[in-house]
Amino acid sequence: MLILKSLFYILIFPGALFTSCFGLFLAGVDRKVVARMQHRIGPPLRQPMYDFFKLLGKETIIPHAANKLAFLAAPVIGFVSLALIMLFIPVGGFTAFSGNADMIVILYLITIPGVALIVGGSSSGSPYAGIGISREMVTMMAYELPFVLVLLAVARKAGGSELAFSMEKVAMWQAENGNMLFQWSMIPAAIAMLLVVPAEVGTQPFDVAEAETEICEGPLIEYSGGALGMFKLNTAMKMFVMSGLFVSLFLGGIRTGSVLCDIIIFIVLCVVVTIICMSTTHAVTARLKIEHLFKFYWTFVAGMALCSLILVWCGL
Amino acid sequence: MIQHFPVLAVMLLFLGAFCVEIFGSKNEGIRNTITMLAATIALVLIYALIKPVMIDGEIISYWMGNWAPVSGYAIGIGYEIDALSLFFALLVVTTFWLSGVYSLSYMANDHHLGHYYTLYLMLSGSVLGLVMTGDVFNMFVMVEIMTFASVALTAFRNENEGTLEAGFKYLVIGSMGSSFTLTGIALIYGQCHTLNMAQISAQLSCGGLTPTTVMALALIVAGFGVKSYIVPFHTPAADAYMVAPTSISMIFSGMVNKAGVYGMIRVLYIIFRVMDQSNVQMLIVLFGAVTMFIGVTMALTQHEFKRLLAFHSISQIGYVITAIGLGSALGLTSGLFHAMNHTLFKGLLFLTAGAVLYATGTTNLDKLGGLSKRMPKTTICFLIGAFSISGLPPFNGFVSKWLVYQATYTKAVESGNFVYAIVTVVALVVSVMTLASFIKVTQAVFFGQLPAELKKTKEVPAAMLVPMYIMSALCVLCGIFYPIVNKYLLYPATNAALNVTNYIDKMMGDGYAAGLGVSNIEVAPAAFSFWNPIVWLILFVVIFIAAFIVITGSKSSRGQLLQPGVKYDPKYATFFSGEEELFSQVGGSDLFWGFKTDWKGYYRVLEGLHSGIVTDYAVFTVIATAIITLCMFIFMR
Amino acid sequence: MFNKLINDSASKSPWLYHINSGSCNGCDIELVAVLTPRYDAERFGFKLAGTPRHADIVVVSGPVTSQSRERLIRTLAQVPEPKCVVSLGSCPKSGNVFKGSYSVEAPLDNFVHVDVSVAGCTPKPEAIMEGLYKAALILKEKREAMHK
Amino acid sequence: MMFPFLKKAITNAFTKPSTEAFPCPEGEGLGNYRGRIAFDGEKCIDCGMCIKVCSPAAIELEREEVEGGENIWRTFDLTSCTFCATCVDFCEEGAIQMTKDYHMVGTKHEDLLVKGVTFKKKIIGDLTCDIDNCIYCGLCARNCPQNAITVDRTTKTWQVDHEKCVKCGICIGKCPKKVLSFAEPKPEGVVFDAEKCVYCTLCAKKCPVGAIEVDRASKTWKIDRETCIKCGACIKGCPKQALSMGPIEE
Amino acid sequence: MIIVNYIASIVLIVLGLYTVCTKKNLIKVVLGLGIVDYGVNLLIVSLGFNDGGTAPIYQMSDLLNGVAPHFFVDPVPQALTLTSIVIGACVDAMALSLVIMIYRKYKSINADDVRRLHG
Repeated sequence: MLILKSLFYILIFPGALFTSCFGLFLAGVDRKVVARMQHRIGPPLRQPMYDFFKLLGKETIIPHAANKLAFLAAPVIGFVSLALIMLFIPVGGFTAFSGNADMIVILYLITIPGVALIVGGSSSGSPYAGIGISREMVTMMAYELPFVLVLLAVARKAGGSELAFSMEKVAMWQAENGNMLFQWSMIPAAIAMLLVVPAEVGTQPFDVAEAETEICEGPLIEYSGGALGMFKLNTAMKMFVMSGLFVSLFLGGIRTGSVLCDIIIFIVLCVVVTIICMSTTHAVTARLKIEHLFKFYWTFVAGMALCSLILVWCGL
Repeated sequence: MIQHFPVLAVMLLFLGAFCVEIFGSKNEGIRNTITMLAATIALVLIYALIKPVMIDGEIISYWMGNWAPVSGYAIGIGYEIDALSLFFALLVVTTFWLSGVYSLSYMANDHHLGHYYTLYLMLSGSVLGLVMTGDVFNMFVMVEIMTFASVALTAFRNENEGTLEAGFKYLVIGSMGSSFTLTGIALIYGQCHTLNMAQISAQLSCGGLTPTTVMALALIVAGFGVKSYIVPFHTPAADAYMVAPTSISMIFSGMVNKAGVYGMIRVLYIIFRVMDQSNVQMLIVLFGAVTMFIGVTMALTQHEFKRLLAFHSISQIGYVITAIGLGSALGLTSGLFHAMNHTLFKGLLFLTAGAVLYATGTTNLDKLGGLSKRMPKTTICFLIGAFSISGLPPFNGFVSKWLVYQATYTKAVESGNFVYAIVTVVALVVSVMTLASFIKVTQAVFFGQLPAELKKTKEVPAAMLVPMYIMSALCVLCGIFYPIVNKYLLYPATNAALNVTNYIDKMMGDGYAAGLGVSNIEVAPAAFSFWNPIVWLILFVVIFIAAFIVITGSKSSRGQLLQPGVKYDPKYATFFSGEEELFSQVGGSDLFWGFKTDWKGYYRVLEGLHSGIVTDYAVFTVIATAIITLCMFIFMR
Repeated sequence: MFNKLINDSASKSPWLYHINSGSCNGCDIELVAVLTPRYDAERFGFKLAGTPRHADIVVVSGPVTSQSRERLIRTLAQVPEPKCVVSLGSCPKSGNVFKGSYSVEAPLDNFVHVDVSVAGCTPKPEAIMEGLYKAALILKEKREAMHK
Repeated sequence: MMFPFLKKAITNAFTKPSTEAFPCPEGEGLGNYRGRIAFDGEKCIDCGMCIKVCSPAAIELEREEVEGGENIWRTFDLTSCTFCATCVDFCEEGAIQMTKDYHMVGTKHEDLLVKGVTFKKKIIGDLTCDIDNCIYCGLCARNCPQNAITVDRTTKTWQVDHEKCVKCGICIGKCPKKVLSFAEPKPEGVVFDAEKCVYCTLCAKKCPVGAIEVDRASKTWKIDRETCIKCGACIKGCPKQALSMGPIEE
Repeated sequence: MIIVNYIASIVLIVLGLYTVCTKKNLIKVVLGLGIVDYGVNLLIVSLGFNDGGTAPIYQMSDLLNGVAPHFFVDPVPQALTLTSIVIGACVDAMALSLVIMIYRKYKSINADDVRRLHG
């Protein structure tokens, strides 16, 4: 029974199927909104889905310099880990697994898609991919510090005098005390988190790793067909996961009583977060340089998050 | 019967060392047989202790020559194996046994192997003796034998670049540390007039700390700090791990610095019992945090595979020291678990480094590349090790690191001390940097393009692969079946470290501790409600099914790697903007450019400090010892 | 059902890879203009890809200079099936004013089958759009032919 | 401000997009856009100027013998054309035009060719009779639709009224002795009137084949009859009407 | 009286450490290590010293009968010292042999030259 339940969680809701469907939907929304902000009509909302299916239908070329196993397994591992993260994030009021330390699990699981991208890119044997993975890794190092600080601040705020790495506790605290975002001491952390989300997903100003014009899509350079489709799906799912994480960390206090309504509200909030932190930044900024990105995250964003952590630590 | 096992194991190893020197210096077969026989018997003997010690909770005591305590005074040399000792003993035997198996083929092309195996067995015996002895002076003797054998083994391939130098630095810093330890032991002896740990512990806990004992504590902590290579003492470790034969590097990181960690735990938790003092906790935690940070940042800029691993050893020991410095049950559990995991994954990584060295003849990250096509098995083992050390779920490193974060942050929340929160942040960031430097190795050694001179590389022999497989399997299993590990290894060991009464009573007779007013601390086993291995197993199955479907189901077409000189089908060639395929490997030193430019100033200072001059390192050692002493005196007032 | 979904998607998300084989840059600029808000090719799913491995449609501009010929052929080989080649402007089809030059190897048809050619020097973005749209439909045909 | 386009982006998001519909409704380029070539073969006088000035050699000529002359096919290869419109400028007759139609997309090469045909009548000289072999049977006169031939057997005269003759060639077919034929046409060409000429050299410039040579200094005007294709470009171009088409006096 | 021993041992240890830290000659560094050892040994021996005590040599029967002198020096530190001296000698020998080999390889025993492994 446990196995069946776990399989349901992993495969359908809130795991693979749910996450990928809404991930693709969010990616579509993102593309549409960016297009509208650039005064274009933009692709239909289903466009990411078309992209994904088209890529499934294409030939997968494995270059002879690549390591076949790592090359093909990397996107799948990224996919599975993303499906798994969703089990730890409260979707509305629903959490598949609730434990006492799942924030750290999320933090680590969320690095796996990045690592999968890096290993996949690295295994393809292309020097462009080499530069790409280097940048991807620096990006990861850059956003990890503010991300950690934000998580700790939230944990401290929600936990009070006791430790609360649990997402469920964060959700419960918010259900009692209102959204985390409306605590003024948490606002810097929320801003920091809003800036962490696009870097994690790898959208426009922070997509140094996959800069298609400079380094030919970096780690993805040798990917084609189904494997590439999986990576594109991963990006879309990351969008959903990261915006979902933001929503459950900072906007988790909205409860209607019905699980279905909560889930719908959750998704709507995800869309809003996506539009604010990904589409808008994408539409109005140009790609950063990698050293600027690192400096930006370790000074400005980390400073914001640290500010919040200190405020929370002072009991505000 | 069972109480003879520990001392037999140690004796056998030393006996084996002499026998190898006497009988085996000429004949390879005899030499290998003696070595493996001694190692295997020691392994079996120590594993046989799991049942009584770990599961039944017994403590085994053994008095050399049956010199049992007389009227409350322990005169003889005692061996005492509680769960903590056995925990480390298990690490030690596993490591040296695997290293022995690995050595058989790895060292096969070297000369003077008789000496090698003698030193190897002496090193193993000394570390095993160190973790099982109940006598502080015996501990010192074992430390000295360990240092001695380590130095000799470091300089074993003395025709190679840098080995002598590394050995010399190791010797100077190591014997400085030993001297500190000895001074500390002498001071304790002056206070307590006994060398038995149980008795010292009992006497110190009832008498409180005097300036002499504080001095002794500081010196012994510094001494074991040198052995576990926490930061200002870490400099010889990087050199020694790098140049020693890889089987020995594995022993160094798996056993020798664990011996230092063991010494720290033994001294801080059992002998002096000072871990309830928040200032001491802070001191140790800060040392740990600095260690992990400096270790990992230094590792990020290394160009040598093994030197990089050496700096990671330092960094990971930083985690362990941080965790045990917290003084909480959770902290100790996480520290022990991380020590164990470090033994597993760092041993594994050193073995893969050795395999690379064996197959290609170099470990320079800028000269290697693309080995995954030639050495796929090694690559998989390396990836498992790299993911474990970077703490990716579901490997073991993740669980122990997670415990470390939880322990530090719980400590921060409970004590309200912001420093611990910063330490948590540092630990998390260090974890990412660890990942980064292993990505660097992955790219520079195993992936990317194969240089022309490495085209003929072959996979290493099976005798070298088997230890790697065993360690990889352990890495995965310890991560997935964490509850079992916790129940049978970590919880007893933590319990043993925190509850001293049993330890004292077993050694000195029942009621001895109670008579002196030593009390126990209740330990709750660290548990995670959601950590359900079945879920992870399902996940694994799902991953494999999905990967299988993708790999077999997609219309993938594979380019064949033809013989050199034959033109490739351009369809399967690497995309070089249309150019003909060239050799272009993004090597280790070319990675992480943005990071390095932003940290230029930091690295300039740090590389200046790692000057390679032995007297500089001696100065660090002395200064750090002075700082520890000073802090101890200020805190213990 | 799955196969039908893939077939339907084949024409709806054509990704472009642009090769300049010695073009004067006029066509290149116009191709980029296709992606601007005014023409917005993205509404049909067109996207510029950074590597031939991602591409469905390869857009070739320029008169195939002898320097670029080998590179062009190699790059075209690296595009996964099904793929479509679009020649942009007059140069690749004939050499245009460079015709007969010692360093020009046009027409492109000698090396690869050109599915759609867009004439003009340079073609108007609308014309490029039209050509790409035709190419996308051809992609779908090719995909269906592959899975017969 | 750090993000100067933020306001613009938000405004854009709520206004109508500036994207044009596809396919474009009218399908025409703006202003002076030079699109697909339109060729009117009727107007063409086959002067060849377009071919001469076409830098990418995009115009091909194909001649096809038909009854009463030849069809001259001009093929404008749009995939080769560089749309410089020089041919348009040089076409005196305005037979070549550039439209604003930009729909120049094809999957086959034929889709991108513009073809046009010019019919060029054969120039025939006057009807002549080989008097020596003529038997004056009168069949030709009887069959002439225009009654242009008069044959008198008695006086052995055979005459043709060139005014009336339409050079239909029926008589040639009827002749039992096959003595009738069309004579070689009289050499006709550009006639030069030295009195009017000011030696401006415009005619030489206009000549598509470069047959005219004018020397201003020595006031000479020469034409190479061999190369002249009698297109009349020089005549049209002459500002003083010093040139005309007419029989050439050798 | 005994305080002199302690001071002397501390002075020796500090002197030894000073030598290790400041002298660039590797042989001097080894000598410094030796001096630290001697200081520690002196400390250990002094710890077991009882002013006016006799040598701890007696038989079991003497001890049981109360015939043995009740005031003798502690024998354990002497055993420790012996062990420590032996170990110290070994370490010194090892260190010196390494210095010799370093000299052969590097043609120098200046610490500033022996720094091929750094950074």
